[in-house]
Amino acid sequence: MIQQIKDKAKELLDSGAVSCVIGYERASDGLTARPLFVYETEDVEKLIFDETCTHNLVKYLLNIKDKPTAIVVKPCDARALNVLLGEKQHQREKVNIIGEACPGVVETSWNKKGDDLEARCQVCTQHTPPIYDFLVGEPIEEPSPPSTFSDVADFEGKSAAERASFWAEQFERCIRCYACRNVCPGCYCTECQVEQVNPEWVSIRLTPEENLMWHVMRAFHLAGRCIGCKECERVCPVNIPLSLLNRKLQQEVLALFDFQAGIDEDTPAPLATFKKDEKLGIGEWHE
Amino acid sequence: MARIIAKKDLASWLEELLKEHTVIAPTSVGEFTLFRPIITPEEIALDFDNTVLSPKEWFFPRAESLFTRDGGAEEPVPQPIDKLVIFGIRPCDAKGLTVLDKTLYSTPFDALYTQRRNQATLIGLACSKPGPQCFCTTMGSAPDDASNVDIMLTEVDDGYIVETVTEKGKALIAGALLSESKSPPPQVASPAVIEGITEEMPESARERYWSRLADRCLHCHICAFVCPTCYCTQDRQYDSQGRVEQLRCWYSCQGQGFTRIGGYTPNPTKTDRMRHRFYHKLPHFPDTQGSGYATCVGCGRCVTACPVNIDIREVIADTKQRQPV
Amino acid sequence: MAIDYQPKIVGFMCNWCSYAGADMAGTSRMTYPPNIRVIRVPCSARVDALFIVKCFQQGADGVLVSGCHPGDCHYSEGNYHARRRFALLRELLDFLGIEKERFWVEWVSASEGKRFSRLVSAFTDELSRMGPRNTWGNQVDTTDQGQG
Amino acid sequence: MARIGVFICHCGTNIAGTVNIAEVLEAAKQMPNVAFVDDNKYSCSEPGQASIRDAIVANRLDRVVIGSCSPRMHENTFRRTVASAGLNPYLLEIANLREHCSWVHGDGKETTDKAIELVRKAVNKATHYEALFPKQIGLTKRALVIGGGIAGIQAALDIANSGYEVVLVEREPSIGGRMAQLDKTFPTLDCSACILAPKMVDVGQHPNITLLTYSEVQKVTGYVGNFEVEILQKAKKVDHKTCTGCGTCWQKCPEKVPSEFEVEMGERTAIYIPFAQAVPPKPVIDVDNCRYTKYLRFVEEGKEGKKPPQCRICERLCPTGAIDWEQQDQVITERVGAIVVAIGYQTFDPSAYGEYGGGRYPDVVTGLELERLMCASGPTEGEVVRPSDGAHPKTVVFASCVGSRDDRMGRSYCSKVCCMYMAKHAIMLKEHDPEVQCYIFYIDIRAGGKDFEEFARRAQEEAGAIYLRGRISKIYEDGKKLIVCGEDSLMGRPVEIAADLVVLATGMVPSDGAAELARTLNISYDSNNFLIEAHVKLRPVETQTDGIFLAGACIGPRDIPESVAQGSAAAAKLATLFSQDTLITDPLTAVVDAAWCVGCFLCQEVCPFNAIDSLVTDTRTVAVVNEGLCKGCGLCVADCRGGAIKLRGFSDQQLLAEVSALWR
Repeated sequence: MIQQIKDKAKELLDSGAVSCVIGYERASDGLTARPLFVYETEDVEKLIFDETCTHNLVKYLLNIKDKPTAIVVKPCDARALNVLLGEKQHQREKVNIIGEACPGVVETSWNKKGDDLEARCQVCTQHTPPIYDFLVGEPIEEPSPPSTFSDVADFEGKSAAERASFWAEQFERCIRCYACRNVCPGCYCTECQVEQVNPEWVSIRLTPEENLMWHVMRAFHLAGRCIGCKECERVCPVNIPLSLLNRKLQQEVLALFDFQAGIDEDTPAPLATFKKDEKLGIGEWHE
Repeated sequence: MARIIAKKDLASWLEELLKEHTVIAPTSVGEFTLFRPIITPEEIALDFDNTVLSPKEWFFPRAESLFTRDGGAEEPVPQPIDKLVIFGIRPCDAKGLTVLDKTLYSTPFDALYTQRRNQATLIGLACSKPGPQCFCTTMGSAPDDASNVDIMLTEVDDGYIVETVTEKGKALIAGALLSESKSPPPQVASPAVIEGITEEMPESARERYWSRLADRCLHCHICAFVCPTCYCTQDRQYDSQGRVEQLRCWYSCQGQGFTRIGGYTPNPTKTDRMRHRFYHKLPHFPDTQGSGYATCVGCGRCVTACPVNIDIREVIADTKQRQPV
Repeated sequence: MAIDYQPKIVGFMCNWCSYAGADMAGTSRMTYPPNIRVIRVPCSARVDALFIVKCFQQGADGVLVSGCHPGDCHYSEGNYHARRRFALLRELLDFLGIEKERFWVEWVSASEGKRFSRLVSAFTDELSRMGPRNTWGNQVDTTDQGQG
Repeated sequence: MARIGVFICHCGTNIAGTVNIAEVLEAAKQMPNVAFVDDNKYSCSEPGQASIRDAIVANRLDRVVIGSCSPRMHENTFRRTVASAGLNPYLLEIANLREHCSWVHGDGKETTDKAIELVRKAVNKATHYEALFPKQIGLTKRALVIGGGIAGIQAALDIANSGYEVVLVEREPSIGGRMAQLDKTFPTLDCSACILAPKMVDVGQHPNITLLTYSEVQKVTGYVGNFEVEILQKAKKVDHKTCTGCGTCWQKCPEKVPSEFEVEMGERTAIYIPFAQAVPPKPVIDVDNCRYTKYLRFVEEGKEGKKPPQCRICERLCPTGAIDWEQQDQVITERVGAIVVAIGYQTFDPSAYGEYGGGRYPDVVTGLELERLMCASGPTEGEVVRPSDGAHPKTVVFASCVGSRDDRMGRSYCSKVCCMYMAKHAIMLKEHDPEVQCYIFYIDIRAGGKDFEEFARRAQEEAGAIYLRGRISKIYEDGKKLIVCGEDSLMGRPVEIAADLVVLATGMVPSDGAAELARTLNISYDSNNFLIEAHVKLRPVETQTDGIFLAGACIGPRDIPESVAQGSAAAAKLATLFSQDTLITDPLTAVVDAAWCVGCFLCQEVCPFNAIDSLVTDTRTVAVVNEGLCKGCGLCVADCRGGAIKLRGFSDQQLLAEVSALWR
């Protein structure tokens, strides 16, 4: 399987079809994976792909829009790519997509490797990329039942007061390293609103409330765009369960608008369109 | 023979200290350990290799108010604060503070930092076993390096060997119940020294080396924010209904607009910023600052925290190995 | 909850229907509680979701966004977009501990002065009943003590 | 550092009555950037405006906040004031202290506190205001008038006579509207057709008027000065260029159908003109009922069974060969600079009233039906007879407020004309047949108008009509008679009248499709579907949408003189607009900061006006706003994640400033 990737990468580089192949290599801990940029064929041998390849490499494409580039994507990553194509951030012809049929990945952090599949992989219903130029491995039978949002439901079991204080605690830890933003393929603004000063949406004062303002901004700007790769949560140095917010919105977008991000690149984003007759529980007050 | 404090007496000693000091010690928050103020000694969690965030935030907070001005009157800064005790600080982090001192505790003094530093006594805790990310020895420190603390504790079976380093330390330990240690001082395993640190980076290797490394970088602020020696900040002024406040918070050299001056950015690309960071942390730095040693103390926090595994130890090794390309 | 508790409401009203409706309530002297502060916007769709969060973050007990009835938008489609945006935001706020009952999105036309005054009264009553909202931890700024 | 001047208006006691002005002024002094505060008895009055003007100059103010009535009321007035002081008019912010505060809250501390916060809110916003400059756009000096009733006719003639081209769209085959259906008009009793027909002819012949009958407006795009209108013209199947209107066809057409014009009391043919004085005086073929078109449909749909006859008589008899079976519906596109909406009304359908027989009794007729019965050109040539048996009614009972002032029917308003036309009918019936006795059940006699009261008395004193105050509770048939049960609430006793004819004074309701048209035009309408004027008193024929005007009964119940007056008024307003050579556009539009735009073009997807274009720079493709098309709704602004779009006058910064002003 990995040999397929290596061969493809070699072929693309040699033929000059692409100037770079973005894939994975072994990390310095000798255990987990890290992104690899292959420019010369001799580096092709460094390429790996296994259950530790959690990173969503699509983010890196945003830095190299001009040069033709090949990229190794898992199905979830491919959906992110679909979102970006839909948002006119890439020219399809400049991206060569090496899709991985993916059985799922495990929780990793430096020098640590979990035994079980990540939670998101356990409920994943898309094991074959929705978009690719070259597919590695065989398409995988989609399992049922479809993805559940049990984590969201559990959290909603709490009282409003409990929910509020939960987030207050979580965001008290936030140090605004913005790793969650910088790793997210959906975040590519020239200057993020959180760092803008005229107007200043979020103060640099690190109170839980200011931090919350930032994280709500982040979550809402990803509403209907987040594909649930959970990178934001993986990179958070203080382990704030960020993806819970995204998951909540994912769930609502599905429930209210019957929409899932990144399935294809043409369906209009849920907040870019509307149905005249939908009610959505809005405007229902009567005397 | 070294003097020793029994584990049970340690608690009562801390009780004493708590009467007159704010004691900051490793406590477990969620699944990891952080330096937090304690109310009782029980809160302390000592089974850690090191905390996720360095104790620097207790001297140099993530964000703080420099001054406020309401109409004409300026409110005095700094306001008086309690005596501080940092308990259980690792040698590398203690060394980190002395690095910060070079900038913040020397003319021009940073009033707030200086005040906290003066108010604080450091009780160090020697490392019994190095973590996989540790490389303090490479950066000229050691797991039992007592040179930057006031009191150094080293765990042994029947308690902690107490090494009083400074007068401040002596004063603090006075109240504690000490005895002669029977057990010999333990052999501390040191992390292996990484070769190559002494050499300066080959000029010609730079551009491409750094750009390839920068490919991977997300230019988030993690490395700077977990680092015990990073001190870059960003200031903003707030005016709410006429009440003006000057706020300062941590900033990172990896941020897009780092050191942007009137629209001009000295380090526009990720590559520039990446190079800037490592030159700042590694031996290139003494040449420009003449301070005699690197600002990296080898705590390895950035190694574990970096989401894309940009490993400073690899950089150290590479700088020697890499031949000019 | 203290008897004299007065909830604070921020209202975002579209200039063509709801703001006019509020004016109508005034012209017809239909009284309602003084707890609401109306911010005039061209269209309910102008209201960025983050404005709402900002209001709550700064201490609002309730937020009311109001625009033309569906189909009557002065800009023909604005309120449809607003409806989607706020339906989503309402869920998110609830998830963050701000109950749905604190964020109303209602349609008021230029001729519905009475509806406006009743709406505001009802909202105010609801909020008074609920009492002060859940805050996200410490409202006060702790940075001066040198903590996060 | 801005220098803001704050001016608080007492508005007599309207604001000062419940708001402590002195306290507001005191608080305003303390607000940041406020350099000057003052109050006026009436800020909008000339001396009030003068004092503001002087203060701006004297204190070198660069922003102005006025605490007064709603900005919807006087924003423009005060912008002019500010401008007259040499300050950019968009550096003004109004705090709504009247409609949103003093008028709706009692006298008390919290009212004053709210006023203070509203002022602080305004001050904070104004701090972030910047000078804005309108752009100039050209305008098409052609007008569209929708509706060929008396109001539309009047408007069209006045506009045409002031030298501008007019397109008059009427959905019926002829103009004339309701007035053409009336026999006489109150209070002068002159013949409706006689005074209307000449105007109709003028319209038909006016060189400046393009008349599009049998047509409906289906789409309107653009903005004031530059509207593009799509008009659907239904196929007439008759070429009006060659047709001379000789009338042979409609005299010989064998297919008879109920006439809409005669309120189905008479018949017309399938090829027809609605009434004798119709303009244009040329027929259309009613394709639903014409035998040949039925035949064609039959063949086309390939139905089984007996084919309808291929009549085509009209075609054979037509001396000019004007019949054109090929003619299809067509869409005509017109560019106009302004629009007058005069789509009129229709009468309330009384079948909802069970107690009046719910439409079951033929001899219970509506006022409009009686008009046709009395009209010399009507189905009975002016002979008033009972629909059931053609007998002459001697006892006639009128029921007033049918579909008016009746919440059960969801019609709470008064239709205004019924009282008078009942009086008219009573008088007319007496003239037609001295033996007639009229009974009129009324709630109030509303005779407010020139000579109206006299006219109503005349009905009682000369025509001997008996007015009974009360509602009719029940009507039932008894042999040839209609037994009317009601109550005389003045005498406080039940009344029972054996009537030959009962007339229901049905009220006015908006024409079918009024709401749809309003949406097409982007103008507002109320819960009854009557169209809403920009201001009930001060801008009675304007709408909130620039360049669109209203006239006649589409706004609410109107009688003929009022409709005519409004037609002229709308024409005058429109002429004023056309008297300019270019239009000044509102600068409150969106604008993209190219530096921050990431080119995701979400804005383009959501913009309802296609006002977002893309601009290719050397490095990237970014969005730009077409300020001619942008209406400043701010939809794109709120949806732009990068904060790259700014809405002038309602920028994020300005609105956030308002929000943060509410907390200290």
